[in-house]
Amino acid sequence: MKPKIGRALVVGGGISGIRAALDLAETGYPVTLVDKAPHLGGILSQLDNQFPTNHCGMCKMLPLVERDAGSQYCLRKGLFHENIDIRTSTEVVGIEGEAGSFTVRLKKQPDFVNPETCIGCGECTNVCPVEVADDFNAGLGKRKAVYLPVPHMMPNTYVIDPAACTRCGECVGVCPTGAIGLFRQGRQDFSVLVVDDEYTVRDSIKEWLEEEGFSVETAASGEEALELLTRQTFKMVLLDIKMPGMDGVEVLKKTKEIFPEMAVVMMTAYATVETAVEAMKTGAMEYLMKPFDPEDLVSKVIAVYETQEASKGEQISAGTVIFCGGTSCYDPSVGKNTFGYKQYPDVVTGLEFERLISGTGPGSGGLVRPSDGKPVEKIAWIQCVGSRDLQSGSDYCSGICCMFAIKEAMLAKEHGPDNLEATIFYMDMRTPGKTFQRFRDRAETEYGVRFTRGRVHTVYQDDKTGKLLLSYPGDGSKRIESAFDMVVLSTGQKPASGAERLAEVGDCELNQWGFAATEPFSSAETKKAGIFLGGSFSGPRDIAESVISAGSASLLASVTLHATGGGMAEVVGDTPEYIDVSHQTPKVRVLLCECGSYGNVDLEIIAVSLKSDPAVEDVLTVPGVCTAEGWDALVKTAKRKGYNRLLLGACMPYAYTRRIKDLGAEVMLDPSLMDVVDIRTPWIISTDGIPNASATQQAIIRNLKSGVSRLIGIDPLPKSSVPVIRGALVVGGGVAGMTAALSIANHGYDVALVEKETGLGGNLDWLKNTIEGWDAAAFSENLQQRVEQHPKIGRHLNSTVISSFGEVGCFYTTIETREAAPVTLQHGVVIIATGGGEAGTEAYGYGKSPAVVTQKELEQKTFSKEIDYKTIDTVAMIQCVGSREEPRNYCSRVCCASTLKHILHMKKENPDLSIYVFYRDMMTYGFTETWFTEARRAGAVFIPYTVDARPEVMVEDGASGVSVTAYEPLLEARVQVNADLLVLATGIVPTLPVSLANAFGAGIDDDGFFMEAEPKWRPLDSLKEGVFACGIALGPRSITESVATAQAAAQRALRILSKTALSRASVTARVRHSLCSLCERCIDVCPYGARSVDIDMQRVLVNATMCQGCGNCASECPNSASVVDGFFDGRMLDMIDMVLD
Amino acid sequence: MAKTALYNLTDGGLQASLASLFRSMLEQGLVSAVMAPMRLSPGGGVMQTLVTDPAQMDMIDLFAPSFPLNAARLVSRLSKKPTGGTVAVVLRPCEIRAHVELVKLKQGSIDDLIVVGIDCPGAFNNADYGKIAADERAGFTDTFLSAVLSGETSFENGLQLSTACRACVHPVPHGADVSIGIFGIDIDKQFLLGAETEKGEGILDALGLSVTEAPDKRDAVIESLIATRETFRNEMFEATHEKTDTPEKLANYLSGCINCYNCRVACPVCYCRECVFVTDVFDHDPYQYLRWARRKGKIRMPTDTVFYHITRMAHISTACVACGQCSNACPNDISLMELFSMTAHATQAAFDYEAGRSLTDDPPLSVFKENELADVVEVKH
Amino acid sequence: MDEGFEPTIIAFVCNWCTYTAADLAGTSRLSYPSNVRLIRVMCTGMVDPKYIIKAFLEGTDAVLVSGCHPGDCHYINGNYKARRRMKLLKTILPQYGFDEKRIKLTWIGASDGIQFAQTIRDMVVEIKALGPNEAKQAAVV
Amino acid sequence: MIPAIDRRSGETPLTLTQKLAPVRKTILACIQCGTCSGSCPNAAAMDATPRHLWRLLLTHNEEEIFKSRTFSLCSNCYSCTLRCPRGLPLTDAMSLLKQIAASENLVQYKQSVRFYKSFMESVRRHGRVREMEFMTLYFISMRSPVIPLKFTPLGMRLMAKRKVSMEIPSKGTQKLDALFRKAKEVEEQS
Repeated sequence: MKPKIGRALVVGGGISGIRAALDLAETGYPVTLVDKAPHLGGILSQLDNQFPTNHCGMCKMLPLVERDAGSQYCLRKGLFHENIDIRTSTEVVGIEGEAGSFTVRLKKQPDFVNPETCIGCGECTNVCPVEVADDFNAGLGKRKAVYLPVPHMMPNTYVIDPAACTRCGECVGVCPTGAIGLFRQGRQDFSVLVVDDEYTVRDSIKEWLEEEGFSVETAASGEEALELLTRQTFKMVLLDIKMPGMDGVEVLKKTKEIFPEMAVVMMTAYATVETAVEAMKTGAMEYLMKPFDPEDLVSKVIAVYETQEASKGEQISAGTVIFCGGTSCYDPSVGKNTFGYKQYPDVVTGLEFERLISGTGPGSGGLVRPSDGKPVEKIAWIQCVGSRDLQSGSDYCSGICCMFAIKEAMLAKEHGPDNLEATIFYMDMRTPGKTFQRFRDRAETEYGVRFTRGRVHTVYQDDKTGKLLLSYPGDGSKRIESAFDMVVLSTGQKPASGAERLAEVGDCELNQWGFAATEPFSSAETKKAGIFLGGSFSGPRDIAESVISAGSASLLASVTLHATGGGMAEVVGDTPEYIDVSHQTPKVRVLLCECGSYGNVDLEIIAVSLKSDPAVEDVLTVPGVCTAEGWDALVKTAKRKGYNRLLLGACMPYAYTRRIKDLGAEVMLDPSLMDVVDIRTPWIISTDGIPNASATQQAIIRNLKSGVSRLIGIDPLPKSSVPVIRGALVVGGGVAGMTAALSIANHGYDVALVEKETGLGGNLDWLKNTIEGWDAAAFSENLQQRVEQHPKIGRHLNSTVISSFGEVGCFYTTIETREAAPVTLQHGVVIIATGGGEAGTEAYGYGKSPAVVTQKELEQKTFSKEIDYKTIDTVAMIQCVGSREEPRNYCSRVCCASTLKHILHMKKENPDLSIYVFYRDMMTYGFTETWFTEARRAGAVFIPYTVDARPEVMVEDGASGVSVTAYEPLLEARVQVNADLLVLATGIVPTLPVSLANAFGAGIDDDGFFMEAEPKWRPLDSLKEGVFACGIALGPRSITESVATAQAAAQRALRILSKTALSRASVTARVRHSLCSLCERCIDVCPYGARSVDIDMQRVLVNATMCQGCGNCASECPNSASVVDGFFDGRMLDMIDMVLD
Repeated sequence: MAKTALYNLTDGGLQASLASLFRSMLEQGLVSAVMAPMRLSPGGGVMQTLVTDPAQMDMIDLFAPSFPLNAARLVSRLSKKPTGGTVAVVLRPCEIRAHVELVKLKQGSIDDLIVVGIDCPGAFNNADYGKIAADERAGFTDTFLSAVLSGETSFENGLQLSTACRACVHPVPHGADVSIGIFGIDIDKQFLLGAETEKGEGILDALGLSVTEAPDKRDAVIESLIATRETFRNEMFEATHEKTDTPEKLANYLSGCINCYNCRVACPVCYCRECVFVTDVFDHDPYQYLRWARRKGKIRMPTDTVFYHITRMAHISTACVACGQCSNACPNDISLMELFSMTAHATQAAFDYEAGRSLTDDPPLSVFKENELADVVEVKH
Repeated sequence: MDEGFEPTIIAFVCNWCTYTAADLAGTSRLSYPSNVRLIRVMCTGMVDPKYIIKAFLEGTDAVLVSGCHPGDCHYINGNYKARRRMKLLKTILPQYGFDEKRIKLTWIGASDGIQFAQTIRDMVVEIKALGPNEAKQAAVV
Repeated sequence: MIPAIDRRSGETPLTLTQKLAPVRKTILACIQCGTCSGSCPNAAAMDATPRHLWRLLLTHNEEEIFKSRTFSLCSNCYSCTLRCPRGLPLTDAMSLLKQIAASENLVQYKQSVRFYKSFMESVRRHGRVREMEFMTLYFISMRSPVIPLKFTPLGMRLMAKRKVSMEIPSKGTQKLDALFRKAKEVEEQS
C-alpha cells in the first residue's frame, strides 16, 4: 500500500520555513515552499555568525536520514529536496477552503532574467549603469539594478530589480545566453489597441507603451477598431470617445458584445465627461482625461496588465498551510531618531554591523568606520532600540537583541585591534536561553566586553573629532559622557511587513502587538484550522526557538494532513530500478555541454585528452544542456548503451541533482554512478585576473579527469537499508511527554508512555494557571484524558527504564514497574521528557520563617487560599535565587513571568498591597514584557541587585514577617522592606537520570539537562539518531514552550517512524571486514556513534542511517578497511595524480 | 613503585635460578604457562617459547644477546581474546612498550597476563648473533652479561650491540607486573625482583620473598647508562638527519627498498591484518605507471617505496618503540630503525606522547582538544 | 630562482564551508591564481595523511587543507581531528626537506570567499619564494 | 540609619502621600532607564536627577522629594517626555510637583513659587510678560533688599542685549483675566 500523502504549503523561506518544509518533506509529504524574496534563507542569509556558538552550522539542518533526498552542500548556498517545490519571488494571494483541502493562489514576480538559462557570468552587472543601495548588505554599499541577490547562493542566477531598472537594455546585449528578457514575454503578449482619430495621440500612446514592452496596434476609427478586434487578440483597448463616424461609446458597446471581459479605458476631453460616465455604466473600466500625462496612462495600462497577470496566478492545492513570514527589523530612522541613524554614518544597526564585518559585506570583512574607513577602537551597542519602547509601539522585548549584541561585541573583539573597547548599554541583559548566561559571562570575563546599565538617550557627533558622543546616566545622580568611533543600534524585531496581508489571506488574526495570534498553549496554532505558524511570525524568536516552533507547526500540519486522509493525495512514484553493474569494469561516458566552448575552449582537444584513460569509453558532446532541447538530446545520448558511469561536463553542477535522479530512472543507471563537473567556472579563475585560454583548458581537463577518477571509484553495490520498528517510547508523562505521545499516536504509530509517578501531569499537578490567564489545570486534564483514551498509547505508570540497547530503527528497552515483572519493549525511536522541578534553597531565611516561601509554594498557597492577601500589607520577592551564577549558571526562564503573574493576582486581590521585587535582570522576553509594564502600573516596585550585593533577609524570632534590606542603586542607599511574605524564585532543576541518558547514549550537559546535538539547528536531537528530548529535560521553559518542543520532537521522530526502512545514502562509510584488524579507532572517532563492534561476529558494524559519511573513520583507518563510498582511497590518490597533470 | 625483593642465586647461577623461579610459579599454579626466551636446542638459537610443563623450564635464556623478533606480536596473539589461564610473559622493555601500544589498539590485553620485564642488556643484530659458534652460544650469555654490565658495547669477534640497543634509553622495564633487575646488582649472587602492580605483588608474596630495597647504586648505574645511550642516540639522529634531509637524499637512503614489507611484518606496532600498500588501494592500472613515468621522465620501479615508508611513519611513528626490528628484517640492510626512531622521536614529542609509557595516554591521533595546536592553523581575519 | 616558476597547490577543501567559499570566490570573480587544484572532500577529517604525502611525492609545491571554523564543522568535530593529523605531517615531512610552509591548514567559512582568494594569493607568493618542491623531478614515489 | 521604604514604617503625613498619589500614578510604569536624566538640559543644576526623583516617588520617599529643587528647575522643555521609552508624561508630572509644592506653601520653594506667581501676574495683566514689571513684582514679593542687587549685573547684560525693556508698562488690557479666574476656580474645586 502506498502511503497517503497530502501537500503542505510553507509560506516564507527563512529558517523556520526551511525547517518546516524539511520536516514535512522528510516525513514524506510533498511541500511547496514559497518566498517573496528571490532567494531562500531570510535574514540568516545575511548573518555569518549566530549566537550562542558564534558560528554558522546551518547545514546541520539538512536531512540526516535519507540524506540523498536533499542537497549535500552548504545550506546558505541553497536548498534542494526532492519533496520540496521551491518557489522564490512568489507570494500567496489567496487561500480558500478548509483544512485538508485548501486552494491557494500564488503570484510569481515575473522573471526578467530566465533562471533556466542564466549562467551567472555577471556580464550584465558589469554593464548596468544603475547603482542603488545594496539591501543584502543592509543598505550599506551599492549594487546594480541587475544583481546577484545573495552572492553565495546557488544557482547563482542574476535578477533585475524592476524598481531600479531603467530598461536601458545594456544587459540584454551582453548576455551570452540571451537569458535577459527585459521587456518580458508577458508584456509582449499583452497587446493593446489604441483607437483615436488624431494621429499624434495614437502614435504617441503607441510609442509610450511600446517603450514599456507592450505590443500596440492602432486604429483611426471605430470601424477600423472593430475590424482589428475580430482579426486579432487584444487584452486591452484605449478608446477615444469623440470620433467622427462611430463614436467611442458605440464602439464600446459593440466590443463588449463580442468580448464581455475586454478591459476598455475611455479617453476623453473635459467636455465629454458625462459621456464618459455613461460609458462606465456600459462597461468601460475607467476613463482618462485629455490631455494626459504619459506616466498616468502607462501606469494605468501596467495596472490592468498586472491585475490580469495576478488573476492568472497559479493555483495549487494544499492540505495545510504554515506561515513562516518572519519579522522585520525596526527602522531607527523613523520617529524621533534621537540616535542619529542615517544622520551620522558611524551609527549603524546590528544587522549593518554584521554586514560590515562579513567576508561578503561591503567592507570585505574589515572592522572600520563607515564614515572614513579608519580603524575602530571604541564601539558602543545601544540596546532596546525599538523594543520595550511604548513610544515606538513596542511594549514587548525582541528577545534576541541582547544575545545578538553580546555576539557582535565578541566578534568585534576578535576582528578589531587589540585595544578595541566594546561597551553594551542595556536596561536588562536578557540571557534566558540554555547557555546564554555563561555566554554573557564569557563575553565579560574572557573577551572584556563592558556591560553598562543605562539607556543612552541621544547620540551627538563631536564636530572636531568626528566621534560620536553618548551621554547616559551613571550610578545615582551621575551623568557620564563618552566618545565612541561607532555606535551599533540593537534594533528590535517588528511584525513582518506583509503580516497583516498574510493574516487576512489566511483568515487568521494578529495579536495586540501586530504579530500573528496563536491559540492558548500553542505557538503554532491559529484560529483557522489547518493554518499554522512557524518561527518569529507569531513573536520574536531566536534560531533555536524558531526551529522548535517550525517543528511544532509542521507536526500540527502533519496531523491535519493525516487526519483529513491525506488531503489531495499525491501518489509517490515507484522506486526506480537500476541495472546491477557491480561486476562490470568501469566504463565512463563523458558528455560535454557545447556551451562550454564559450571562450575558445576546444572540446576536441579535451575529448582526446580524456580518452587517454582506458576507463573512458567515449566522449560525446551535446548542445546546451540547460535548454529543454539540449536535455532531450542528452537523454537520447545517454540511452545508447555501452557504458556504466556517466560524467556530464556542464555549468552549475548544483542545478542537476534532481535531473540526474530523473535521468537515472530513465536509463536505469544508479544516479550515484553519474556526476556533473563544472566546465564553466574555471574561466573565472584566471591567472591574476588575465584569462588564459590554454590554462583554462588544462583546468577543465583536470576537473573532468578527476571526475572520471571519482566515478571509477564508486562501488555500485546494491544499497542496504535499516528496518524501522514503527513505534516510539516516551519517557515522562508530564505535559511534554503527553503531548509528544499524542502527537505520534495520532499518526497511527504505537507509543509506550513511561511515567515514574502514579499519575500523569508532571508539574501541572500544582501549576494552575498562566500569566495570560489560561487554565493550565484544565489543559493538563484534557491531555490526560486524551492519552488515557488513545488506543495507540500504552501507559506504564510507576515505571522506570532500567536498560536499553539498540540503535535508531530498533531499540530494546526494559522497563521496571512497581510490583510487576520487568518488560522489554521494542521501539524505533525514543523521546525523553523527564522534565524538571523547582530547585530547593537554603538562602534568604528559607526554612527559618513561615513567611519565606518559594514560587511553587506561593502558587499552592494562593490556590488553596491559605494566604489572604487582604490581610497583609507588604510582599517582597527575590529573583534569581541560586540561578544565573555558578553552579547553576543559567536562567530558568519562567520565574520572572511567574513573579509578574503573582504580582498581578495579589494586586487584584488587594490593590493597596505593597510589593517589592529584588531582581538582577528581569527576563521578560517577548510579550511577557507587557506584563512587566502591567505589574509596574499595578504599583509593584522593582529594585535591582547584583551578586556582589545581594539583599539580606533578617528573621526575628517570633516575628510573623521578615525584613529585607538591599542597596537601592538609584537612591544610593540601603533600603529596608518589612515584609509579611517573602517569595523566592529558586528556578528550575532538571530531573533527568544519568542512567536513563546513558541507556540511550544521550549526553547530559553540565547542569544536568539533555545535551542537544547542536544548540541552534538541532535543539531536540541527541547526537545519536533516534533519541530526542522535549520539555524541561532540554532546559527550563514555559508550558507553551514545552508543548512546542514536544510537538517538534515528535516531528523529528516521525521522520523515522514514517518509513518501514531507512535506506543507505550514497556517501556512507562501510567496513571491509577481511582487512579490518578490529582496532576500533574508527569507533572512537565517529561523531555520531554509528559504529559498534559485534563481539560475536568479530566485526565492526556501521549503522548506515546514523553514519553521515564524514569519512573521519576512513582517514583514521590505517589500511583502508574503513572506506567511504565515493571517496575510496585508491581513487583519491588517483585524483591527486590527475590534478597535478 | 611498590615492592622489590632480592632473589639469591642458587648453585646453578643466574640462568638456573631464573628457571627455578619460573618453575615454581608454574608449580604453585600462580600461572598456567610461561612464555620466555629459550634455547630450543643446546646449540640453537634463542626464541620465545611457551612452557606449561615445569620440567621443561631449564633452557630459558632471558639475557642472550639475541632478539629475533619483538615478542609483543606474540603476546598480542596470546591475549587478544581470553586465554583461559594466566600466562607469564617475559619481555624486554621495548616489547612491553610495544605491547602497551597494541593493547590501546585493541590488539591485545593485559587481563590474563603476568608481564615479567627484564632489565635489558641489549642484543646483537640477528645476523651477528648467528656469527657466534653454535657450541659457544649457551655459555656466551654469561660472558656477554658481565661485559655489558661493566659497560662494554663491543665484544669478541668484533660483535657489538645493535644500533637500536645502543640508542635505547629505556633499558629498564616500566609497567611490568614483575621485573627482573640486573643493573646495579651483583648478579653473581642475586638479581632484583620488583612488583609494580597488585598482580606482581601477589606473585612476590606467593613466592615468599621478603621485601628488600634495591641496592643504592642501582639508580646511578641506570642513570649513567641512559645518559650514554642518549648521547649515542642523539648523534645517531643527527647523522641520520644529515643523510635524509631532502627528498632526494631520502630516496637515496631508501633506494634499496624492494617493497618486501618485511619491516612492517617485523614491526611490533604495525598491527594491520594487511598493510594498505598491499591492498587494492595500490593496485595500480598499467596506464598509471606510464603516466607517472611521463610526468617525471623516468620512474623508479617498484614504485611506492618512499611513499610507503613515510606513510608508515604517519601511521605508527607515534607508537614506535625503537626496538630496531625493522632494520633487523630488511634484506637490503636499509638502516630503517635510525630513520624511524628519529621521526618517531619528533612526532611523539609533538604530541607530548611517549609510546608505551602508559595505558591511559590516548593515542594522539584518536583524540583531540578543542583548544590546542593553535600553531598548526593559519589564521586570517 | 626560476622566474617563471608557477607553483602548484593542491587544496583539500571541505564540502560545506571552504568549498562554498571557493565557489563564492569564483562567482564573485575574485581573481585568484589558477595555481590551485581543488579537491573536494566531505570533511577535513576525511583527509588521509596518505593523500598529502602522495601529493608531495608527486610534486605538488604545497598542500592546503581547509575546512570549517572550530565549532562549525558539519560533522561536529572533524576539523579538530584534521588539525592533529596536520600537526603530525608538519612534524614528519619537514624532516625530509619538505618545508613546513608548504603544508597549510586554515579555517575558511562559507561566506569567506575573499579570504579564500587571499589565502591562495598569499600562498602562491610564499611558495614562489620557496621555489619548487624538491621531489618534483626526483624519480621517487 | 536605614530609610524604610514601605509605608507601614513611614512617617509621611497622609495628606502629602495623598496629594502625590496622582503624580505617582502617572509614572508607575517607569523602568528607571534614566533617559529622562540624560535628556534633561537642566540636569546639571539639579540636586537629584529626574530619574532619582521618580525613584523617590515610587519608593514612598515623599519628604525627600520636597527637599529637592529638581522639579522647580524643570523648564518644561519636554525632552524627557519626548524620549521616555515608556511614553510617560514626565513634564506634566514635574508640573504637578510644582503645583503641590506651591499649594503646600513649602518654605524651600517660596522663591520659585513667587517667581512663577510674579511671572503669571504680569502675564495676567498684559497678555504677555513685561520684563521690568515682572522683575519688580518678584523683588517686591521677596521682600529682600539684597535680591535686586544680586541681579543687577545680569540685568545690565540683558538690557545691553535688549532682552529686557526699560519701558514703563502701559496699562494692560486684562484680556486674560477671565482665563485666570476660571483656572483658579478649577484649581480650588479640585
